[in-house]
Amino acid sequence: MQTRGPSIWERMLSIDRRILYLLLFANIVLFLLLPIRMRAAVSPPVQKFYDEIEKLQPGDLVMISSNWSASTLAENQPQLEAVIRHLMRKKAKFTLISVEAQSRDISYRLASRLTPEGGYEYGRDWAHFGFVTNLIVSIKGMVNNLPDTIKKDVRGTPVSELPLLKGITSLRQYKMIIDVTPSATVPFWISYAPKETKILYCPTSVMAAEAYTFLDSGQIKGMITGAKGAQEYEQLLGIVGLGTRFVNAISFSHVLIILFIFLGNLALFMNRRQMRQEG
Amino acid sequence: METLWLSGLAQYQHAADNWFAAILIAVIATTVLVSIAIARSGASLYIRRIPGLDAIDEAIGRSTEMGRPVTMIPGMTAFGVVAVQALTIFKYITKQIARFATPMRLLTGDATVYAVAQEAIQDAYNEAGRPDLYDPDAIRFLSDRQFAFASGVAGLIQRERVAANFMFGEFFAESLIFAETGNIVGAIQVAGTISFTQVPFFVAACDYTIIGDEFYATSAYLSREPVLLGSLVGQDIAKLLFVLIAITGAVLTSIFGADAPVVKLLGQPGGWDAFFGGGQ
Amino acid sequence: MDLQQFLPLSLDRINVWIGVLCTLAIYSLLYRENPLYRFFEHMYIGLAAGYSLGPLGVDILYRYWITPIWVQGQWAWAFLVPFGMYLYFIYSERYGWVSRLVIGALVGTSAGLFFQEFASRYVVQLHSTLSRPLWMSSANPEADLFGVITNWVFIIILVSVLVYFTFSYPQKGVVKNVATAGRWFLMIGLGAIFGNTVMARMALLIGRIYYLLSDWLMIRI
Amino acid sequence: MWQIQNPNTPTGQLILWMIVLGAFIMIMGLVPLLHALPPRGRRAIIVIITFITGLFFAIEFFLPINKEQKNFLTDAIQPAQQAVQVITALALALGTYGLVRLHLRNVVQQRAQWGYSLVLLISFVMMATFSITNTLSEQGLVEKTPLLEQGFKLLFDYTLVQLDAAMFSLIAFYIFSAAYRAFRIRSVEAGILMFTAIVVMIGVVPLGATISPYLPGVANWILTSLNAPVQRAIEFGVGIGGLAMAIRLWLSLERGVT
Repeated sequence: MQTRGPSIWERMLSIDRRILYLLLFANIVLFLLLPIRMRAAVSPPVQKFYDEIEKLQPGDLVMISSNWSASTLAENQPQLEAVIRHLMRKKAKFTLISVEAQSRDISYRLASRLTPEGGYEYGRDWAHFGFVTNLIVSIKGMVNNLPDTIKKDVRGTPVSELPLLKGITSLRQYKMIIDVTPSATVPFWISYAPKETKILYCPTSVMAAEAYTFLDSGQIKGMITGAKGAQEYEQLLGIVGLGTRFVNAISFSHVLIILFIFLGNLALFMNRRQMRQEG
Repeated sequence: METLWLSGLAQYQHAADNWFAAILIAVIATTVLVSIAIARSGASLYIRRIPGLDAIDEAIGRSTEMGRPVTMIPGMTAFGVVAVQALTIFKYITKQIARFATPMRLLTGDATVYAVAQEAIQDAYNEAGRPDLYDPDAIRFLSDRQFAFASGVAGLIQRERVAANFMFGEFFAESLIFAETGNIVGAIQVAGTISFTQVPFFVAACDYTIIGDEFYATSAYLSREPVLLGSLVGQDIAKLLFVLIAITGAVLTSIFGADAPVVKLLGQPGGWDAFFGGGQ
Repeated sequence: MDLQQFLPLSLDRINVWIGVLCTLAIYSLLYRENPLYRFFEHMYIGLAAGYSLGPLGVDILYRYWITPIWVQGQWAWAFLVPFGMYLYFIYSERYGWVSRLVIGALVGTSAGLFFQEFASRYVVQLHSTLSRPLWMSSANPEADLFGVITNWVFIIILVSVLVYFTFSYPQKGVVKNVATAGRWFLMIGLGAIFGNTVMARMALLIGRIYYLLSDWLMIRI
Repeated sequence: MWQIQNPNTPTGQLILWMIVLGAFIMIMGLVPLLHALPPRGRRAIIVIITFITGLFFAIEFFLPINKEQKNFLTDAIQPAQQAVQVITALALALGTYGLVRLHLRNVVQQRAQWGYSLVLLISFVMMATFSITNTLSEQGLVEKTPLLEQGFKLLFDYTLVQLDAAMFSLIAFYIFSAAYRAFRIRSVEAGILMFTAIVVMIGVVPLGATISPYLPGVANWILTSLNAPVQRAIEFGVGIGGLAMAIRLWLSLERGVT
């Protein structure tokens, strides 16, 4: 019996996965270094997000719920940075809260680093409420009695003594809630936040598709989808941030994946046909 | 109030903000409880056989022809409602393959599920009349770390060249590693999960995927547990009620406009204030 | 590139190099499972678990339990933590069931809170669905042809997917066709999730490679 | 009645310590008593506790409200949230306790690969120390020394954060290899799914807008007009299922789990 080496299709199907890994790595390095900048078509949810923040008046209070840890840093950090920068342009005051332990420190450090840019001072213009274990009851508590529910900020100051929360007794006095998150926290805000506040959403891309039903019903007023959405937002703000730096590599990693889904199907198809021909 | 609604700001603090919601909750809760009571009283409730079950049977059939082992993976599912229902399905599969003495492996990433699974699989072999086939070593707790567990599963699937791979429960990012390895060894794969973010990977890589509520229906169909059956029937009625309200409401909106009192009754804040008194 | 600045000679650079070492050790798994990866994986689990004690201890226990008792004198809170400690009986074979008293309280809480979630999350979506005009008329002056068609598409897809997820009657004839269409429509939603998931995962890897290039190799991007 | 008069005097502190100690002894003393109950009695207590905690939030939601948007239970929400926070924290710490217990046992009994367990325990202890002192120092309760600041920065920013980010970026590699080796267009369903995914993947990134100005619009139309109703149907299914499960769990009807 004549033995034959594996056909090209067979060899393609049994390619070592490590070669694929290297290919992806090289693709990303290449397109990260690529100096061209493509302009995005700003998607409607991002535009709505931008417009909502544009409507804020100086001194308006915004709650940022930051629930991401380092694992989704590449998606959520560009979002949070862009949002804080925009809030500072509008001179809106903000407070942060985290239901994710790591995010307590990550978001506190990030805000501490960014706020001097806008001349923001802790306590006067922004504050961090720290970590809570159960967001639902925290929201319910804040609606009914905010100072008693939060008690103290991360620096140990009773929140009723913070200048920016002077006269604030309830979450109802906030204008807006912005949820920056990789997990299912936005339903908590949708379900338990007071009706006086608008909800804006910065999910990782994984969760964006599911949120379109909330955008349709108006339960969410705007959405920034992952790092890609952050790039669109940076374009609207006219700044170059992480999103803008990442977006070429995102585009072309998609091209690579689509190409390989096609190749994989082709190789399988050709291989089957060959085997059938050979009986 | 209307302007608030039109801008989409409608998170409710109390039932008084929207009595329609309270009425709907009461109706659905009653329906579910009544159906459970009917199921418990011994009446046999009908649940249709979903196509996913045929896919399971077909996979079992083909794996017995090959004589290679079958893997069952509840993944990292923590012990709870979902894990118990996944085990119901695994019990069914075990009973079927016991007739042909096909070997099985159950791989879990949760210690509590591991303990319960041992009991369940032993039961399955006893019920199939083949207690001799039960091998405690076939049920394995590999690791509670996501990727350590995934690589353990991948290694086993490749070493034993499994014939069929069943994945039921809750899955996270590791799902695609299982599906990919199963695909490489040419296993017939059926997955069932309530984790919608992982369903696409299963659809792309498995022969059949049982999606969302179908998962609960499968286990209720197989276990005939009255509470599950009754609840499922109650949920069905609620879903049809939602369909009915959506269609009737859309027709009413088309005829009378979105601000007509009759449309307001169907869930607009303050729609029922004339009857009950409102929130503000 | 200035070698002096690149090498781990200052405190800041040492930190960056440690971060890179961590990343590369984790990536060594891609070649094969190895002791270095295991070492760093266990370190990761240990660090993550240890870290959580800070926020748990200070932000929760100190803020919500210690301060109210010892600073404000609200003595009744004293009973809370011992009751919560019942949870830790879960590892006891004899008294394990006691932990279910606390679990029961947590389960009851989330069940009781769900009614509000049902009202604000789902009923609002129901109302948003039914307030879509299906034809143009004087009752809905702002409805246009495209909007009306979109509304039909919306309701048809919604209904067929919901019908697909019903189980308590035999699906035959028209209903079966509707349900099959429902499964196909479902695939559109799942495809959207799929595309977005790929994007998310790629972004995470890109973020990591960006760190290697910009922070470690000091390339301006 | 719920508050003692002068908590910050030595006498006040002593009284509070006595109360806490007494509470601890009392609650723990209840365990043998509870254990003496027959299985049916134990179950009854669990069922009652589950029911009452659920009832509190349910009544607060359903009862009519006054002009200040409150009913007689609304003011009790604040202390209730305080209690839930603390209990949830203890539940979260339970996972940590289980982990440490397991690896401590590995080390003590020198089980296979106990060296890795030791690594885990050492990093746990170090990080716990730095994390707690760092959080306390932010609140001004302990002094912020350079050693503390540097140590926490090293452990948190340059080790934990890096490991966490690296661990999850692995999935990108897996997706790529799975896309090539397992994602087959084997049916109409898989075909629809892949087609949608590809249009979305290209349409939403700037490359799509560069290829054709219509692509982003098409992708957005798919997401808002075709994807949104699907997601809403899923939401309805999940919501109704969630309500049914909430009722089953609240009334302790679910078998095999509780």
